Amino acid sequence: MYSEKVMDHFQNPRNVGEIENASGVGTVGNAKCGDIMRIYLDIDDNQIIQDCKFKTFGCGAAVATSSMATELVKGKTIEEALKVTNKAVMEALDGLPPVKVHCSLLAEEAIHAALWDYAEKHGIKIEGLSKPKSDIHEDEEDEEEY
Amino acid sequence: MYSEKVMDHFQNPRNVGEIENASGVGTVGNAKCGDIMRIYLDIDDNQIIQDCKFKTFGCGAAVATSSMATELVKGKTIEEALKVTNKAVMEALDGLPPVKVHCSLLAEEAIHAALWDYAEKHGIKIEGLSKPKSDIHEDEEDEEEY
Amino acid sequence: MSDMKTRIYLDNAATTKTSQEVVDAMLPYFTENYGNASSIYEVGQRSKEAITTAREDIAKVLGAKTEEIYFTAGGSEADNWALKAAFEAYSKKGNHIITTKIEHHAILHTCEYLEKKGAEITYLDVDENGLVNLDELQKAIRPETILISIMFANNEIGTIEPVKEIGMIAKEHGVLFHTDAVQAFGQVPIDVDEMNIDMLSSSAHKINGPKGIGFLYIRKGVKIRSFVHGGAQERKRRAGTENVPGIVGYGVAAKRAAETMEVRTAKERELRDYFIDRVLKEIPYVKLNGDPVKRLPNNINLSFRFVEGESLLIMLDMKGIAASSGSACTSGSLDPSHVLLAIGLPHEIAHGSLRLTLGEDTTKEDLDYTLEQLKEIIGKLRDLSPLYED
Amino acid sequence: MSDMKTRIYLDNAATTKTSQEVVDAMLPYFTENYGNASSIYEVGQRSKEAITTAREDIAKVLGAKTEEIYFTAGGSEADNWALKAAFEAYSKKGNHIITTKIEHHAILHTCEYLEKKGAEITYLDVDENGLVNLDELQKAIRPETILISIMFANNEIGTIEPVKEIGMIAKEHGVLFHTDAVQAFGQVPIDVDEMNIDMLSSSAHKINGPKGIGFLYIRKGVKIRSFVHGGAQERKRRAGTENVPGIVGYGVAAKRAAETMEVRTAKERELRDYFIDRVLKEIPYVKLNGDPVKRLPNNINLSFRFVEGESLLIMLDMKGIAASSGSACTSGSLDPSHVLLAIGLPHEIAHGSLRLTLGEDTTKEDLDYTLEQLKEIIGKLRDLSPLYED
Ligand SMILES: Cc1ncc(COP(=O)(O)O)c(C=O)c1O
Ligand SMILES: Cc1ncc(COP(=O)(O)O)c(C=O)c1O
Ligand code: FES
Ligand code: FES
Repeated sequence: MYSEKVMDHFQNPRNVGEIENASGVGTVGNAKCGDIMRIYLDIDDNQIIQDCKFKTFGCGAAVATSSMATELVKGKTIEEALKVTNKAVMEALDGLPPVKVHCSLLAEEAIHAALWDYAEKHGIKIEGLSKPKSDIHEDEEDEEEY
Repeated sequence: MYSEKVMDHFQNPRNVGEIENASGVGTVGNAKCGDIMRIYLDIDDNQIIQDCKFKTFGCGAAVATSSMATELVKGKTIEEALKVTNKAVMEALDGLPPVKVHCSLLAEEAIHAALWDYAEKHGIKIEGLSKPKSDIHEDEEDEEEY
Repeated sequence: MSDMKTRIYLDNAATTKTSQEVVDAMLPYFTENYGNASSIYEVGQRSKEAITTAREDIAKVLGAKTEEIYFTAGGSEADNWALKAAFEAYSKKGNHIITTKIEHHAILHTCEYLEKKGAEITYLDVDENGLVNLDELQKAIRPETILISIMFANNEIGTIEPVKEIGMIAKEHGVLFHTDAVQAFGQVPIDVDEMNIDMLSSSAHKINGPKGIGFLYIRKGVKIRSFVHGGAQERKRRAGTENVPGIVGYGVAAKRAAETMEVRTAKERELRDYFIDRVLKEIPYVKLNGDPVKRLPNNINLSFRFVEGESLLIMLDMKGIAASSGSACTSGSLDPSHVLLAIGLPHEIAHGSLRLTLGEDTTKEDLDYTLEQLKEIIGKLRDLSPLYED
Repeated sequence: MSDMKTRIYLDNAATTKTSQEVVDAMLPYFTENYGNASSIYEVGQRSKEAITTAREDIAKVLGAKTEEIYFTAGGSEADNWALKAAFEAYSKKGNHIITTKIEHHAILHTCEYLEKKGAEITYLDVDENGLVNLDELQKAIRPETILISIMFANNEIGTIEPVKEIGMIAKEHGVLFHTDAVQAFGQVPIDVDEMNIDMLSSSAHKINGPKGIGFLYIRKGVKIRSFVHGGAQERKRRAGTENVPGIVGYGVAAKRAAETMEVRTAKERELRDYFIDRVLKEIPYVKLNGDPVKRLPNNINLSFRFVEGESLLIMLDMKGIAASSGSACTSGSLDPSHVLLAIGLPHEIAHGSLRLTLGEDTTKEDLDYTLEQLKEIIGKLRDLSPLYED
């Protein structure tokens, strides 16, 4: 069902935990399945993500995408971090089963939420970032795609 | 499916053949399955059935009931022969599967037809014998007897 | 019936022996890899993979996509599903279905059921060889026609219908085409794309696979729904815990049938024609039913005048030969075969029909023995028959 | 999922290992006695006799008559048949069906389908242990009620419904009573007469029988018709060449389950309660779902707060333990278990549920190992969880 990469990140998730006094914290819930992800960012004065941690209540894919997403944004600028889409995370994990694609959206949205929190706290505006929803409502997949 | 007695009479049918110048001949068809039975009777002046032969185009049960019926009427008086019902034939054969009960009616009717033929030829009336139908039309079994 | 064991099995159209190879492939899925294929854990995933492999193997035989194969409990369920679900799904378009008079009861009785629900059914005639007339088919199509269901090959007389031409007509008129290929799958080459088949029914036990498993091929885009509602199995279209051993067995049987098809059917055709030739020469008052050429490789169907089918079968059985008959008495029903009547046989001749269907193990010796027995039995039964005067 | 083979199988409610005894009984019907049971010849009659024996063995377990057992492809087909055919057959009487919110999808999705066809369905609530309220049932009955369908025992939480009382109510009101006994057959004593059951669904693979075979018990006199139309099998009520090995296997499995029931379930009950006690004592924030007493002998269903089900299952799998979850992610659907919601669990707690279902081979050692692993895994997942603060 899951790729080896996913299983690796699920079994040995990178960057689990919290950052005290984080520059930005984002929590997102997935209305579809009830799962929840929280991402902590430590961003320095050059707007570079020095550290990133997460906590996730969710399925195997949710844990693995959280782990991979934190890996991908660490060391990046904010601008670069915005490009870490769910697609990028999935690719880095060698794909996800179709029914699990929505899980990867959690990671993308959680990063956006953490960045938004950072921007608000610091009174800045991040180009291309809009107020994140606290809940992911994807369109229902077409259950009749036969 | 069939009892041993049925199989015995099917494999070694008694009294197969024709009787030349028979006292009475009866042929009956079964409208339900298209099978046909012909019975020849040799009846002496005391109205005793001296000989009886048959020819049958029909299923295993039809052949076996023909054979058994001829055995049962041989040596009997006409009056006694009239009591050889399909039930009596079936009992003598240790029963028939439900779907095959109609086959045994052929034998009963063929005997009646032969007796009728005898009566007509000899200008007599046999008590309790009515003109036989040339076709057996039983009521459809109730297919929903569950 | 008799105490003698069946030694020569010539009823392969009814069902076949499950081949040892198939059984061997199934066995691990009973006691080792018994997991539920919908489960996430390892032993369940092994079941899932086995199902995927079988689906792929079957799809290949048809030139279909893997996800177009939906497993069912057999040919009857597949036929029921195709017709009932198409009738529901396309009710806005119309209520008219075209089929033939020689379909299997799984189609005909389903059609009768649908008639009670408001369907209009055209039952096409066939010619004396059992072939549908393409012109008549064409003329039968109306604006409200939603489905053409015509069998690939007939189970009694072996006639192979002009499926490719039917598919073309269906496509031209934008009508769905379903074919009951229970007798044809694995016996003759089938390509669902080339033949424009939208749905196709099949059953494993006809090709040395296990009983109780079949499939319905449903072309992508055909919008029929579930017949059995419930769990999310078979892409949510057919509920029920997957019969993993059955599916695995079907996969192996299909692959095997495809691989051996050319050699096997060439041999069968030769044996078939050898037997038919000899019977027609050596036994009087006999007729071959079905098309002599457009015919399943393993099908022999003969009518013997003055002889009744059940008696014939019992006598063959007593000689260790398993065969079947279009006759009334065998099927639990007493009606004569609707197929033999449809090709124009009179009632009493339809009544004396014999179907011999060869299998992969059938030998020339089997057929020689059968012919000798048959001659003797036919003689004996004719002597018994009031219809026969020699 | 993992490379580690499943060593401890605790998902016997999903499916069971086919017992070796069952497989051994089936084997001859693949390659020796492979005849079609509708045939007249010897090898076919052997199949027929084997089917009769299995039917008798199964009928005995239920206190039913032999001819009241109709084989199907499994529990889902039996459920579909009972509901759809009753809706058709009793349409003159009415269109109202009463069921519960905790039925299997084979019932619930069939009900949704029937709603589209004009049925009115009452879905009864259950209490926090999963039990229906008999007063509510009584009140729900209307003149146009044709069927009550309430499961014998729930597949997720193991709750056993008051079937005898339900049967009495149904009888008093002259309403048909169907029960989905897929989880109960062979696990708890059932007597269709004593319990006034008119129809009952079951599936072999839940009691160490093969997959792909089930039955619908239909009381004599209940006038429902075919679901699968076609040949004259199963007294003309269920078409399709009989799955002889499957039926034989089911017969043996049923007989075996009945014979071992007392001893087996006593052992299971003891193990079940031992495990539940220890979990409740040794792991914090955990809740037992389902009735503590009116419960299937082999069912354990627990909710762990702050933990998500799929992750839990994968981690157990990595330790060689096969289990299941009422959680979204396992079933292909993402909705949380309708059963857990119906007993009042909040969404995020329903999400962290674990079902362990014991089998005849389960040992105390298996459960001790499982408990140790579970403790560790729960700890690990709670550390990962943003909902958990220790
Ligand atoms: C209560 C219940 N009903 C119906 C079914 C369906 O049975 P099957 O999967 O054999 O069709 C199951 C099991 O899957 C079940 O647990
Ligand atoms: C042409 C045809 N269609 C349908 C069926 C039904 O298949 P099954 O008995 O496997 O359900 C059969 C065989 O019985 C058949 O020969
Ligand atoms: S199913 Fe909820 S995040 Fe994957
Ligand atoms: S079926 Fe015709 S006489 Fe028996």
